[in-house]
Parts: sequence; C-alpha cells; structure tokens
Amino acid sequence: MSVLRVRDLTVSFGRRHLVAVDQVSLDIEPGQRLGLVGASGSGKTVLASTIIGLLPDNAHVDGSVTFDGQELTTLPDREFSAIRGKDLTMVFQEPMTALDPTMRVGRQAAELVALHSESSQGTTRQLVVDVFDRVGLDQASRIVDAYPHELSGGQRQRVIIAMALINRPSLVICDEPTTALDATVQAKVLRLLDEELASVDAACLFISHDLGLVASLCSDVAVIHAGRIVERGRTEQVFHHPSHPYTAGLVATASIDKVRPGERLPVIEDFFDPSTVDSAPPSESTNRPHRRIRRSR
Amino acid sequence: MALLRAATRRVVIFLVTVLVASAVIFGIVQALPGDVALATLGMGASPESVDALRVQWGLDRPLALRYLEWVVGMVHGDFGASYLTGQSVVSQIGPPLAVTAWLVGLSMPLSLLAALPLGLVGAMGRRRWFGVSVNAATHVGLAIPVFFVGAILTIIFAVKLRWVRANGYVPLTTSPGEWAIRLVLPVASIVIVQACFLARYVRAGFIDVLTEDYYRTARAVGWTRWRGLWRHGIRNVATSVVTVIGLQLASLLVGAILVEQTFAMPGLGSLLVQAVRRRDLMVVQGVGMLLVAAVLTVNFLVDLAYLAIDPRLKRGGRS
Amino acid sequence: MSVFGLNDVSVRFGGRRRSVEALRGVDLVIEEHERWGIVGESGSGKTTLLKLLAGLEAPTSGSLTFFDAALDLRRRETMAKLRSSVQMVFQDPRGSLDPRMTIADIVAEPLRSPLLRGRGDVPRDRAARVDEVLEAVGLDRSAKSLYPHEFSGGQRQRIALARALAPRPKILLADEPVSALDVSVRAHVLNLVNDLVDSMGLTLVMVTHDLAVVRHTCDHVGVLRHGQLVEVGATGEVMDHPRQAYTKELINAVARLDV
Amino acid sequence: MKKLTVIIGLVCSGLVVVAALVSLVWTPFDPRKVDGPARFAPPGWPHVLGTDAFGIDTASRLLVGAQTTLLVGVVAVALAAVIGVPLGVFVGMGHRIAGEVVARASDILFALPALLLAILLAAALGASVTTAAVAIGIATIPVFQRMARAATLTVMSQDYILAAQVSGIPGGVIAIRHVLPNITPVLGVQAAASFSMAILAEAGLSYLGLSAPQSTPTWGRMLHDANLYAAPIQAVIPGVAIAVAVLGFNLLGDGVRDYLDPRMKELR
Repeated sequence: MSVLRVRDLTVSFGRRHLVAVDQVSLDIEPGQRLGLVGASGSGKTVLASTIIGLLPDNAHVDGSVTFDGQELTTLPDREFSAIRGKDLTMVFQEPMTALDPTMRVGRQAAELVALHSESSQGTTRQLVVDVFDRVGLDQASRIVDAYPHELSGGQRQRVIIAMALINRPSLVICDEPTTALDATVQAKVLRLLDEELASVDAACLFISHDLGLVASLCSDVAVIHAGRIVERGRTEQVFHHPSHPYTAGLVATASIDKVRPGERLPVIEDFFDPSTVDSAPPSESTNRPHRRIRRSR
Repeated sequence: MALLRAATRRVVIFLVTVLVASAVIFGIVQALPGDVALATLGMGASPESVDALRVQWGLDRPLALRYLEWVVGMVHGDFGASYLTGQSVVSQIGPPLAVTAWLVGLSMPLSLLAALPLGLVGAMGRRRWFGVSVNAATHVGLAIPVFFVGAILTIIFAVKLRWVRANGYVPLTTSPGEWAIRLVLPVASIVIVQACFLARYVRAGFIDVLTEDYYRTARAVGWTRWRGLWRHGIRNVATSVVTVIGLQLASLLVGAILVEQTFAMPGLGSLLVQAVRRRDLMVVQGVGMLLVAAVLTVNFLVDLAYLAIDPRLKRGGRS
Repeated sequence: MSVFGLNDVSVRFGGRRRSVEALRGVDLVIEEHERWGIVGESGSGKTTLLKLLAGLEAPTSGSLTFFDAALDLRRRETMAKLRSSVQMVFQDPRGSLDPRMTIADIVAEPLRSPLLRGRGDVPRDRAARVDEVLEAVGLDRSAKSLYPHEFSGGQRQRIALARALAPRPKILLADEPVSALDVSVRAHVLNLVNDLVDSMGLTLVMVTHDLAVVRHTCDHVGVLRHGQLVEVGATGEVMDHPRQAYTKELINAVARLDV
Repeated sequence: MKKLTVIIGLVCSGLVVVAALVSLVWTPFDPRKVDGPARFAPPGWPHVLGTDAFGIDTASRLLVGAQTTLLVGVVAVALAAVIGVPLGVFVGMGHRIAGEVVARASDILFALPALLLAILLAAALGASVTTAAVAIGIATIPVFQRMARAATLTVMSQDYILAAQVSGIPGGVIAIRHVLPNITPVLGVQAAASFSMAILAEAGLSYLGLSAPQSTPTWGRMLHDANLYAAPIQAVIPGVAIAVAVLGFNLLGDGVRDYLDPRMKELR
C-alpha cells in the first residue's frame, strides 16, 4: 500500500480562486524517494503544504490526500497534529528562521519527542544527544544547550533534519532543504539526508528546483509546471529521455557544463512554448502562472 | 565582562538622560517668557510690589543658579517650596502620590491580565468572526477617552444603579471597604482603555509569530494551532509587551491624571492641575519631574531586564 | 593597462574590540577586457571585494589602483573617473529597482549623475539612450512607463542591466546576477550578459558561488576563502587542474545531472 | 473586511470634517449665547441635542467644537512631521554621532507624554489652544523621527541605493529621489494615527480646563461642564463625538497600512 496517495488535488487561493495546484495525482510507496522539480511558482511548495496540512486560511482544497490509508484533507486539526511530526514530517528551506530563537535547540527537539510519546524527560535528553550525534553535529551534548543563533546555517539544518527523523517517520517532505546553504555544506547535508532516510527507512518527497540534487538523491521524479504534473517516471529515464518538451527544456538549461564556454546556452523556449516568455511585455502583474477557474463554492 | 560594560553604559546614559530631562522641565516652566510674579499679582499691580515679590521668591537671581539649587535639592530629597504658600513641595506630594500609586499600581497588572486573552483571540481569529469582533472592540475602546469611560461608568453605576459612590478617596488605613469602593470605578476606567491599548500589542505580537517560520516548524512538528501559538509565541509577545511598558506607564499616568479629575480624587494629577491653575511653579516642576523620572526609570529597568533575558545579548552571538 | 590593481589589500569592519576581517592580503590584477569570476561561499568576502572595486568601500590597508592611478575615495577626480566608467548589477532584482520609479526613470538615472558631466562621450539625448539600451536587453519600449513590480524576475534583471549599460561604462561588476533566478530564466540572462560584454567590449567582474556559471562566462577565476584569495588563474586551468584542496571540494560539490 | 475598515474610517472622519465646515457658515444657535431659562433642556425641538447648564445649544457647540479638534490635529501633526521626518531621514542615512544624540533626545521627549508636556507649557505660558497644539506637536516629534529613521534604514539597505551610489548620485538627491517617496506611505499611516492621538490629548487638556478658554467650545470642555447627575446626556454627546473622531482617523490609518503591507497583500 502507498504511504501517500494524492488524487485529483486542486488548490486555489483567495476570493479569485487563483489555482496553484491543478488536478495533481501521485503516489509514494514505503521507502520510496520521489523528487518533485519545477520552477518557482510552479506550485511545488503549495503541494507540500497541502499534504502536511499547513495551508493559509484562504486556500481552497479539492480532491484527496491519503496518508497510510487515512484521508488528510478533512482531518480535524487535533488528529492531524498527532500525525505531524511523528509519522509525517517536514524539512524546510530556511534553516536560519525555522527554529524558535528563544529556545535551546535540544529543548525544541525534546519537546517534539515528548509531544508524541510518554517518555520521561531524562531519557529524552539522551535520545536527543544521540540523534544530534548521528546527524553529524560535533559535540552534540554541547549543541543541545545552544540557542539557534549560536549555530551556523549547516548546523541548524542538521538540527532540523534530526528533528524530522527523531520519531522515525514513514514520510519526510523536504522543501528545498539545501538551497539556502553553501555548496560544500550542501553536499554534506545531502549525503547525511541520504544516509539517514535509508537508516530509518522513510519515504521522501524531495522538492527542488535543482535537477542535479534530485538526480543524486531520488529514484523517481515528477516534473511540475504551472500547477500540473507534466511528467513522472524513474529518474534516469526522465532526465535522459524526457518525453515532455518542458522537461527536455528543464534538463537542457540545467546542464550548463555540457555547453562549450562562451557559446549560447539553451533556453526552455527552444523546447517548449509556455504562455509566459520572459522577454514578452508583461501580461499580468504577477509572474506566477495562475489561472482563473470557476468558483467551486 | 561585556555584560558589565553594557550595564555600566546604560546606567551612565540613564543618569544623563534624567539630568537633561530635569533641565528641560526646568527650562519649560521657569525660562519661558511670562512673569509669574506679575501674573500672581495681576496686571494692575505696581512695579515695586512685583519686584518685591520677585526678590522674595528669589526670581531675581540667575536661572542657572536656581536650576542648580533645584537639582542639588532634589538629590537630597528636597523639591523646594511653593512660591505661594511656602509649604515644602515634598510634603504636598506625599498624600497624592499614594492615591496615584494605587490607581496606577492596580491598573497595570489588571490591564495586562485582560489584554493577554484578548490579544490571543484577536490574533488567532483574525479571519473569523470572533477575532474580528474582539479586534473591533479594542479599536473602539482605544478611541474612547478615559474620562468619558469614567463618565459612563459613573452614570451607570453611581447615578442610575447607585451601587457605588463615585467621588473622592479614602485611605486604605482609614477604611479598607470605603477605599475599595472608591477605587473600583476609577481603576475600571483606566483598565478598560489600557487593556485595549495593550491587547493591540499582544495581538500584533502573536500575529508576528503566526507568520514566522518557526511557528510553521512548531505546527509541522505536531503542535495544534492554539497550543503551538501559546508555547512558541508567549515569549515573543512578552518581549514586545515589555518593550511598551515604559510607554504604557506614561499613558497610565496620563489616564490617572484625567480619571482623578472625573472622580474628584486628590492624586498627583489633581495636585498638578490645581498648581497649574494657580501658577504654583515649584509644585508643577516637582510633580512633572517626578512623573517623567518614573517613566525614565521604568524604561531603564526594562532595558536592563533585556540585557539579562535576551540570549543573543548574553552570549554575543554569531549572527 | 590594468583596470584594477590590488596590492596586499585588507578590509576590516567594526571597532577595535570586535573587528571582522572581510579581506586579508588580497593581490589581484584585472586587465582590460578580461572576464573575471570571483568564487566563494557566504562570508568569504566576495561581496566586500566587489564593493571595493565599486568604490563603495575603502581598503583598511594595502593599495588599490584604478587604471594605474591610486584610488582615493575622498579625491573627487579619481572618483569621478571611477563612477563614470563602473556600473553594477545586483543579486536580487526585487531590491535593485526603486519600486516608486518608472522603468524610464530607473534606466535614465545614471545618466543624470553629476560626475558624468566631465566625460566626452556621454549620451546627450537621455530618452533616446533609454530606448537604445532597453532594446539592447530585449525589452519592449512599452516597458518605459511601467513600474518594477509589473515585471518578472528575469525581466527585472534585464532592466537592471539596461540601467548599468546606459552611461556606456567600461567595467561591469555583477554580484550573483543569476542566483536569485530560476534555472530556466538563468540561461536567458547569462546569454544576454555574454552578448553585451562581447558587443560592448566590457571588462567583467562577476561574483558568484556557482562554478558552472563561471566556467561558462569567465576567462579568469579567483577563489576566495575566509577573505583570502586562495587560487587565481585561467578558468580552464583552475577547473581542470585545481591546485588547492578547497577548490577541488568546491568543484566536486556541484551536483551533476549524470545519474 | 479591509474595505469595511476604510469605509467606516472615511465616514467617521468625514463627519467631523463636514461638521467643522458647516459650523464655519452656519450653526442652529449662537454657540456662546447663554440662555438661563432653557438650561438642561432635553434633546428635542428647537434644541436638537438639548442645552447645557447655561442653556447654550449643545448641537451648535458640538459643530463648532469640531473646528478646534481638527485644528489641533492638523497643527500638531504638521509640526511633528516637519521637524521629525527630516531629522529621522538624516539620522537614518548615516551619521552615527548625530544618530546617538537624536536618539537620546527622543528618549527624553518620549518620557514626556503629550498631555504632561501640554500641562507644563500651560503652566508657563497660560492655557490656550495654540499652546496645546504646539505642546502636542512637540511631544509627537519623536514618534515621527523614529518612524522615519526606521523606514529610511530599510530603504537604505536596498540595492537600488547602492546602484545610485555607484553612479555617483549625491546623498541629498538620493534622499529626495529615493528615500522620501519610499517612506511616504509609512509616514501617512503614522500621520493618521498621530492625528487621533492629538485629538485625544487635546480633549483631555480641555477636559482639565487647560486648553481653550471657556468661551471657545471644545468637546473636552463640554464633557467637563456636563453635570452627570442632572443631565447625563450632555456628557454622552461630546464623548461620543470624540470617540467617533479618534476611531475615524485610527481606522483610516489602519486601512491604509493593510493595503501597503506586502504580507497582507499576499494573503488577500
């Protein structure tokens, strides 16, 4: 049975019902890693927020999201909260702001364990130190007593990954988890994520605009454009033999190192003719590929 | 070490600020054009009698000297004597200070107590009817002058219902029951307005938290809406409320001055207004200095408290 | 003639007690018509280096020359020369355009600089020059009366480029010009930068964390780490035969598409 | 919701402005004419809102009172903005020592609430509307100074300022061309809020009898003169008027801010 099953999911915002996610369906099997690639504004972050149930109040959701057989879109907050952070967790993009600045990081992690179990305070601390140690935080027993501002970006992201894995979830959603980090740190954090996901045997929805990252971490990939999934398949299949022109364009633009220095770089429009060509005069005030739909209320 | 240096710096700044504030107050009251002696005796007075009065009050001596005397006196607890009655200012300030202190001292915690839930509900429900109505109510409360609230409460509870007497003040030591009865309406008036004032800060603080990434983390980690907001929001809100406590004290004092008038209470406000009407400058100056110094001191203490609380200041963080 | 010459340049920020050394003993010579890529991670001092070249920051020690003359931020003549021949594009196209000005005003602003008056070849007709550069960056003339928020990120970066090119600069400084952009838009902007640098014979100094961009666009590369220039050389040489372990690490950290 | 806020704000503040304008050319009765036999008349005809303890027509006093209310608001806010904004921009654009001095001066003024400063000035100069307006204006300077400084700092951290500096645009031109236009919306919001505060402070002052003389009708004075036992309605009318004015300008400012806040824009 799939860990996550999304069917005909449509998410729109505000009174004008601007569509961000359009009739998306996808499945993730236990232990599977699915990469979700797309440009900014393609709806990938909205999709992630919908799955974990953290959309803003003005969002309208249609369709179904089931997690371990349980329907999430209609689940009351109290019951949803029992799943969040335990079986379904998330790693966010911005390590600098994702932790409470007024609370020691060890306490934030311990709180999360206590929230979902009956374990006592004493054993929790040891558990947190162990997990911090495993995600490669040197001197874990000191770092648990640090405030977020005392840690570097890479260290904070390790803390966040530790928090996402500490309860041994069955699905981890990673939303551009390394985008805000330096290249060398990014490589290390990615390797860590790879190992740790394997060790707790968690499935992963890995959201990124960077095809290289997805290629190195995910077995499968889905390409999202303007809120719709345009292509999905095994990673090497999709990246080496893209069937959709948008994917082909994405792959070509991402491979700068394949172009001789100084020569013209391929652009998406060489492959695919989207409605929003970059040099055309602006049509709407937003660069988000929103589209109006009928009111569903 | 860095902490000690920072604290010393703040103490020095505080002392200088108080000194400058005293100069400003003295300057406003004494140095501005307008002859007190003349004003006291009236336009028809002979120049000789005016001069005599000036000499009697010491107004013929240089301003700087008078200022110095005043400041040195205050350091020794002597605020000078009234020009009109010759009575020492300190002895005049004593009893009213107790009245105003009770008013402010009771209103401050009570308004905070009322503001917290109002702000929390207003933030959480900012897109629903309950939050919107709380928000609207605080908006209206903020617009009503405190003396008008006092007037309405008087009309309802003293004139129509006749539950309490809305006049004067009885010291706690004389009769605790009467003391309480006389204080209920004035304190309630101030609390209603102040709670609305504070609730807006509390609400803004919680709304800030709602848009923070770390609140999203808290939610993703399994906190429910309300508990997550309380757990990870209260500290943020506490800091923003502490920040305005100096400001709040200023507006509480203003509220007290006005409410004392409404309920005919012999507090500092009444003393001040009466002194202004009689142009009793030494009293005006003394009371003004006392009020400003109180606000400055609270601001200074808040500043010091920050130094002790904020982890970022304590350890000299990296970012 | 070298455009910029840095000799043992250091930049320190902050007071005596807590000073941060952003650049330490940097030696660098940039010749005319070269294209430099300065690579480094956050906190490496790469933005400080760029601000130094732009005359927005002064060296704490060491010497900085511009066209073989010492650059002194307080001397009006040297600064006038620098200001009239150096232009800059920034990382975030949102913050680099004044939201309350029309595109025409934004692009024309460098032409209104008082320091430009001494130069001979200043475009006289501002409106015509604005049309010219907008066309050069591939934007329609109808854009002139619009405001920045009406454009996408890639388009805004084009506008920023148009503004930089308006006063006919000799040197273009670029601070992470494509890292805030989507991959698909990145190619457009890089192609444009390449074309413009070619056709106008500019000297380019680009600061970036992305080695792939440097390899594609620049003929020289400098690697900054903790304020020190650890490796300098021709791009192909450095990329293929890095001498420093750190440079190797940087090159290896780039995630490739080859699965 | 946002629209409703702005509409209520416009209606309330509009009412005050209209009342003031009307009173310039017409009032039902002479707002200063004492009419003993008619004292404490309940609302009705011909005294629509009744009369006070001297038999003066309340409706007329209410209309004329709007003039003082607006006058004090305008003078105080204009004074505070004219001094505070340039100061804040200057400090925000650089000079550290000047910044420190201005910040300390602001702290001292901040500890002096408008009402208290007005009382002190009234003691020295005698009570008048001008004294009240000037005192409230001076007490409001630090608010504008701080707001302008904070907004200037935000603008100065933007790259378009660097772009201008790279082109050699002088600081004064940057202040006028880039800084001022970008901080104006924030200052507009502050002006509305300060306007309300000024109205409240003036009402308090005239309530204490330290603003306008008895002959000039003001809302605070009307409340002061009202006898809560004999004719409570005469206290309620000016009280409501003050609340409407304050609420109106507050809501106006809030509505404008919500339109300008990018976070709000995204969520709308």
